[in-house]
Amino acid sequence: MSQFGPFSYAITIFLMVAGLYIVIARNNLIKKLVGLSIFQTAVYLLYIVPGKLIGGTAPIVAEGYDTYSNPLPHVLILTAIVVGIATLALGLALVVRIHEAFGTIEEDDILREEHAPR
Amino acid sequence: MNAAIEALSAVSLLSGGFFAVVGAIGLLRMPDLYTRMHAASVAETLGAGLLLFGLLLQAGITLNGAKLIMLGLLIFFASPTASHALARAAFTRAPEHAVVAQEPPPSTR
Amino acid sequence: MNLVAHLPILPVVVPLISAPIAVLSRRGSVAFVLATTASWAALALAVALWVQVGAEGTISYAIGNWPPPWGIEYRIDTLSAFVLVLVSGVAAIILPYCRRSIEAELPREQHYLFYAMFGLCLAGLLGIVATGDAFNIFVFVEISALASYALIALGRDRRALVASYQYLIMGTIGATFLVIGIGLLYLMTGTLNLADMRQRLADVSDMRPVLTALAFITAGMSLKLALFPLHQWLPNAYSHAPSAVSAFLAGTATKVSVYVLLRFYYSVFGAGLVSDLGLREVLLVLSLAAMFAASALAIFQTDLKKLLAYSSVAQIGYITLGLSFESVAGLTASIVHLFNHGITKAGLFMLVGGAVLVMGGSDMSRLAGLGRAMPLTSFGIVLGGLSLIGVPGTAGFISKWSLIVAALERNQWWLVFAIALSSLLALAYVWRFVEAAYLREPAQPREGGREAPPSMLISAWILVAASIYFGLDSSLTLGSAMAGAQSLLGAAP
Amino acid sequence: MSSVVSEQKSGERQRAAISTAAPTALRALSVWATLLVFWLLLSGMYTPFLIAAGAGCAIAVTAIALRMRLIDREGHPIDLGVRAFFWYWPWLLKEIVKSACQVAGVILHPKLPIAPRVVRFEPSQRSALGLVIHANSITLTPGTICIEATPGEFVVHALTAEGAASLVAGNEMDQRVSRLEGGE
Amino acid sequence: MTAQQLILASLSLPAVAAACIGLAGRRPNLRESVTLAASSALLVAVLALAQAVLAGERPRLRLFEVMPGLEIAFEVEPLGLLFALVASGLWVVSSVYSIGYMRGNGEAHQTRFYACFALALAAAVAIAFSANAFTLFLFYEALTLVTYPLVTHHGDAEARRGGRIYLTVLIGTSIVLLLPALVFTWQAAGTTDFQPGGILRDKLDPIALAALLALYMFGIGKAALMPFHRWLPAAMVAPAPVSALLHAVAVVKAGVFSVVKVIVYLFGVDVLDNVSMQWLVAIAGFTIIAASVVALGADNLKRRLAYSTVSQLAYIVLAAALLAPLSIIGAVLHIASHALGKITLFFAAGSIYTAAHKTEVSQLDGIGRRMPWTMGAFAIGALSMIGLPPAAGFISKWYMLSGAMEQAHWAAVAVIIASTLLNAAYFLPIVYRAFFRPLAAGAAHVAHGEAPLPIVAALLITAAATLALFFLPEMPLALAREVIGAR
Amino acid sequence: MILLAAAAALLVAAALALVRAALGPSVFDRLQAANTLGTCAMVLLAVMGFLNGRPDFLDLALVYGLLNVIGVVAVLKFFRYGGLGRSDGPAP
Amino acid sequence: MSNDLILRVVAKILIPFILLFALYVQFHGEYGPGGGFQAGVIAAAAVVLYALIYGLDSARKVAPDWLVETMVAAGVLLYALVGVAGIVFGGNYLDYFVLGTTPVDGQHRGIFWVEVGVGITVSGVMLKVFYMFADRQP
Amino acid sequence: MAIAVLVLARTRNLFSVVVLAGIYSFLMGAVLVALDAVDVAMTEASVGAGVSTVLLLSALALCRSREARPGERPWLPLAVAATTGAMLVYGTLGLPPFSDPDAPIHTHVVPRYLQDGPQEAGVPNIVAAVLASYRGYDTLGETTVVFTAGVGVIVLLRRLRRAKDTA
Ligand code: NA
Ligand code: NA
Repeated sequence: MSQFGPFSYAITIFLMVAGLYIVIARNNLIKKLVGLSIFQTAVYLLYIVPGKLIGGTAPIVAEGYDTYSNPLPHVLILTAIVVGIATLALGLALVVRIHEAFGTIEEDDILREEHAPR
Repeated sequence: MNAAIEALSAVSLLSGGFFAVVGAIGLLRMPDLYTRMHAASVAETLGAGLLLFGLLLQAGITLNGAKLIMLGLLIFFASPTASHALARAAFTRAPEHAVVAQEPPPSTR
Repeated sequence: MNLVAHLPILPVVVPLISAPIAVLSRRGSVAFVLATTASWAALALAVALWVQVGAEGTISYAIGNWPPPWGIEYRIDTLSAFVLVLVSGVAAIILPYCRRSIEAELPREQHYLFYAMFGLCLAGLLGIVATGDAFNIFVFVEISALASYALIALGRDRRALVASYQYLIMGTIGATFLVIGIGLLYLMTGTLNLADMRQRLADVSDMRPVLTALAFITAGMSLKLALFPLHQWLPNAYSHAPSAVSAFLAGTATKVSVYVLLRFYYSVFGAGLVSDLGLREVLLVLSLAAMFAASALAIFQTDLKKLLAYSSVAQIGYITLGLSFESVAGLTASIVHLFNHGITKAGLFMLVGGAVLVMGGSDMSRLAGLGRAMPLTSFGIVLGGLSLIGVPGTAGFISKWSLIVAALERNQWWLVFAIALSSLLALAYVWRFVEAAYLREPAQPREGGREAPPSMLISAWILVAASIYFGLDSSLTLGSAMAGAQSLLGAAP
Repeated sequence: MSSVVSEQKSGERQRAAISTAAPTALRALSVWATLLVFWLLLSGMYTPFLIAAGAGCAIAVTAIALRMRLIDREGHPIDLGVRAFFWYWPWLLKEIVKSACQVAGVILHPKLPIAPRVVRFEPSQRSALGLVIHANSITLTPGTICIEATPGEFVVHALTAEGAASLVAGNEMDQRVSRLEGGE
Repeated sequence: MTAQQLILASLSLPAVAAACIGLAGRRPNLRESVTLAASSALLVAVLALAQAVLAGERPRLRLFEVMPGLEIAFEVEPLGLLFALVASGLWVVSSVYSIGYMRGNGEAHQTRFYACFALALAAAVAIAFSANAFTLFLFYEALTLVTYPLVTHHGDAEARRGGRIYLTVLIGTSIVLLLPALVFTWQAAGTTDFQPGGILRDKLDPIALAALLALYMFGIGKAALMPFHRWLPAAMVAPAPVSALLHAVAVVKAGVFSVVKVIVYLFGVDVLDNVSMQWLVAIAGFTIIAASVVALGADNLKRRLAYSTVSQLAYIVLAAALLAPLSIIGAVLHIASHALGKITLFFAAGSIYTAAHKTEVSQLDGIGRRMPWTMGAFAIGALSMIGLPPAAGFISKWYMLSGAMEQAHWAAVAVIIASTLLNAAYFLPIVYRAFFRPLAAGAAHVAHGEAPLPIVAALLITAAATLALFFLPEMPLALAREVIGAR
Repeated sequence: MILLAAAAALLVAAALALVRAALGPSVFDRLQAANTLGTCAMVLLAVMGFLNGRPDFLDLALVYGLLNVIGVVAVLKFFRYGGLGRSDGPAP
Repeated sequence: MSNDLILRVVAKILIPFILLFALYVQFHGEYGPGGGFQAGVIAAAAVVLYALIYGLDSARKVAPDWLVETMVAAGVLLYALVGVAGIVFGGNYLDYFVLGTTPVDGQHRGIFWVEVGVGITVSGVMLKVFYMFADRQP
Repeated sequence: MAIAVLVLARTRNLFSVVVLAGIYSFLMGAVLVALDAVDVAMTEASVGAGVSTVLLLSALALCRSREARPGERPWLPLAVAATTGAMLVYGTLGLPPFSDPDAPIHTHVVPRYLQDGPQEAGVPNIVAAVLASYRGYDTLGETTVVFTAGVGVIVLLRRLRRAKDTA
């Protein structure tokens, strides 16, 4: 189990890097948003993995358990998830409007279109 | 807990696991969408069903048992509905059922 | 129910509550009154808070009555009170301006939503400043950010949508970096309370995560405060947003991000750590790059709003430059410029908004002859521009003076000249407007003398006048900035 | 096509209206009771507040369901009664197990002996509910998937020849569902 | 009226006048009456202050404290008073002249012109009365900004270009050099107050002092020390009254005034004794000679006058840099005498332009016969520039030369003598052409006489004043002596 | 132990489904894989509840199941009608 | 998709249970996983399912726009006002201790109403956002 | 999960991307349960597999559903992402060992929540107690975020009586 820490961090970092890469490198506005979401979700693991205690259980106090995993990261990440979905919703709304205004959701095309007369 | 129930539960869980894996293998092995769906339904019905049954035996007649039953009912309602909807969508798309909304390989372009 | 005891929380909660009520009212006029009242109330409360902090020192407020490391604490010191006054003040002045400006730019059905968003953005920015809790900063950063994305997208030009999207992506990456940094700090200290964090950082076993946190927070906030070269979102966002939004964001949003950086640097990490990582040098280089490159870019803009936006990037360079000195004098310069530039730039964007309203655009060619067509507006823009250059008698001069003092204190003469030279670039871009407004004839003659509506003009001029006033009497601004800098660096006042 | 369908649908609705045995009020009461039981099973905490809340929530949801016009023979088939439960479902379970084993065998067979085909036949059910039960039963049984389910025709995909062969008008499943539908 | 009220009145009169001019814009007669009234009132106010100062008072007025140790405050002392007298006195004359010139040439934007002129005077008086370097800097920049619209008066491409150079050099030097110098001073001394004997005693080592002095000398771009002199010729695009303002009334005078003020009241003459001033002398000397040479080659009359100004300003810097009491008296006097002489010359140039539409020296053959008053005044101004009696320039130059000799600074002596010859070489031919050459062939059939009366009247007044200052130098001399503390 | 084995089997099944999702080739294949995965995850959650000794977390499994249905329906609706808002018949 | 018999019937049966389940999650957040946010999402999902099957217009008849928009604002307002109640009853902002007869009682009340606020806003927003998207023509 | 992301990054059919994102969410949910974060798992499932799928599909329906081509200059993004990764690697190397009960997060602040939470706040689900009470203000902020996004979407997508979009 001692290897679980580094392993999970490796996954976290991989997800973060991949998400960030998708955001920056991809041209499609929706794809970028998906990448952004992945980038954000990677943070969940960063917070929650260290909160886990082996032998612990979910932090809902009940008889018969005395070791609980750390609830605070859970609370924080709940908020982060909500923020993530809120951002996604707003971002998608923007994408829809951009599509209506420019007829495309490819960044290159939009940048080209921006400078062209309407 | 009764040893017999315990044993039955174990058998049920193990065979449930077995069917789940088999279904998933089928999902991989089968040649086209519809046949894959057949395979998947093995995992979703018998696999999931047996697993839940095994758990139910462990839970006994408790609220958790009730919830397990709800879970089972949900699967029995939802799974075929989803499969049907999927099949129908694929079928309307391309009635010649081997060719269904093929993606072009990513190497084009 | 003693309201004085709740002064720390009220400036944030009042605009926050105004937003849902505005949505419920579904009436633009009601929402306007609500938002305006809320922002004035927030300003009054912030000023009261400022006075209180001045008299009693740092105030701590335990939200939910849970003692600090367990509950969320609002912690107001001189610096935060000062920034609260800036943000709420700019909002309070812009809101009366919004009425006519928004009427002209947005369809009626959207008005109440606009005011709700405005209230939210304000509440978010104020919340960031007031809080003493790391994660709470992130939450309020997101409130203000989401509201500003939507506000920017309301711009009439379709490019506003793209600008907003770009801002959304960059802003979210920035906020996520921030949250990564906060997470690492939390993992190493076990607390989210900033003050508690600082104490517990002293006996952290391994500094690597802490340094990484510092790097992530710096990178994240640099994105949000548009530090060169992470500024790409800003020019488009500011130039395509509705005028009132440009003005509000230009006056407050990046400033609050700087505040967050200051807070983390000096209230959590401490000056020593920041310089250990070589962040000083990085900040110095990037600030100089901003001061010169962004100013140079500003000179070549043909659109006045964009010009002002690039100028903002450059001016942010001055703020971060002061930060990089890591001295009381440097921080004082940063803080005072944060304030001075905030009011000046907000006033400028407001005036330009008025010009856009009358002339139909902010392109230099459209603004030709503005001096005659809208004398008050264009004279206001000139005065604001002088403040950007740092001409004595304007607020900008005070900033530049403080910055030069800080540079001299470190015996960095070359920096003194760099600061002065970059002011010349500011001169160049401001003068592009002056020449267009006063020395060029309009392409087609128009019926002259029509100014922007009085509500807009007066609001804008209040800020212009303020940026002159604070250039002549800096005791209030400079005094607060210095007190803030001293408290950040832990120096005896 | 769609107009035909909607005509069929409206006709079928008339039939459903005629055959509605229980009045809506009774059905709603039954829905409420079911929901309350559902709540109590989920909750497991029997404080007065939570029980009251459960009752209140059940009322609210029933009201919403009424507003959504979900409470009818299709949505809440109390008409099928207890008999169906003991008469039809065990048989279906047995069928599922049987065919699941068959399909599992096919999957694991090295040669993958499949003979997929599409079969069309006419179901004998008249009500929507009956058709749905029939169609879902077909889909539930591994080896067959109901693709189209309209009152006049079922289109079913079968994995093997044997599976296909069993799908003819009037097969056992068809008969059993019809009997269930008729409330016998 | 108390002295403080007088200061406030002197500062606000031109500013209020500017506002009234703006309001009266549609009624030219009223507008110009306001100008004349305000300028006369200002002169009276400054003269009233002069009485107090000559009686030994040093009236002070504090307005704001901008930062700790940094306030906007005014104090009237002899040097400032002299500058204020020159500026306010010449405002009256140039207002008269402007009325003739602007109307005679049918210039546009006259309201803006009069308003900015008044504002420039406000700034000039504020500079003159500054109690500290910060206040001086503040109004120094203000002066640049309010004169910008005057320089670009015509609004065409050439004017815009000239305006850009004007701004870039003046604001550029002031921000890049003067501002750091100011901050440095403030940091070293904790104040920027002008005090007799300076404020930097024992505050800085000689090298830092020298560096600081260099920042000031080059930072005060209005003093047009080479290489920061380009703005002055570039500003020649402006109409003649503006040139008069720049060269005589306010702008360059503000520059050299600041130079003297900084040397005498910020550094202190005896503090600078320990600092090598040779480089400054050298640069000033070079500027004198080089500008004269350029002037010699310039055919455009205004350009020649502009380079003459560059050279004359360098005299003042040179004299101040010599640090000899006599040369400093000379420098102070030269502020006044150059102002009177140069304004006469520019009035004459404008007069020629208005009446004959001539701009080049080579076109002036025989013009003295048609415009005897103008060219007569021109001759007096030229004498003053060269430094010959009976013009005011003689006195100031004499003091400078005496100072240089007292210091045994023979190079400076040589420069002054050489430049006198150069001055003569580029001014006397003009006078010669005007009176002793036959009328140019092309111009013969264009009948023109003297310029309009206000123009002629104004330039006669200044010419007379140039002579008067030679014969009655007591009051300025008394003020100049007080500057170096010798009563 | 038995529970662990069951969980392991479910994990294997989920992994295989994931491979199918990765391979595609059609959208429907991915969907089917997603559906299977959803079911596996749901049952896995139930098993994990028992494994941890806290079977009260079955609620979680129920949520998964319900949302899985809605997700699939949404996808299909999208596929059939090219939008989620269209209606093809009168209200019930 | 109301043409599709199977989906229609299954949805009819499922939707009331989903709604009740949402309420269950809302009310039992203090004792098990879940709470206002999850409840709001699930409740909105039920309506979304309804809209998917029966069309957006039908869903709009059940949950009209004005109602949804009111929910969007009402929830957050409720939350913020619970905070104000803390001040009114003599405590700090969001101070639940003063809301009941005993501190724990007050905490219960505070948490409950706050979660209700979250649930209302979340379900309102989710639904509204769905409406906004689904209502638009490509 | 990593596989899902990799495939997702490569897939150009946006529809498939949505499906894969849903799968990713399910997996994430399962991992979260394994880490005892049941509340988070429930949220992630409802958000990731439910809401965001529906939202993404809605948006896709309104836009073209295919990504045209990947970006042309992959090196800069790769460098940025790699730098971020490297920084994180460096940072996480110094974190306390996995499941170390003496780590700061387990010894500071949290013990009070776990020990006194049920009595102080009267709620056995500590996550709920912290969420709604101890850090209730964060949750107010979170609700406000949702509200803000909602109002933002309304403002962006509401169809106006006057055809503004044609401008
Ligand atoms: Na089947
Ligand atoms: Na909960």
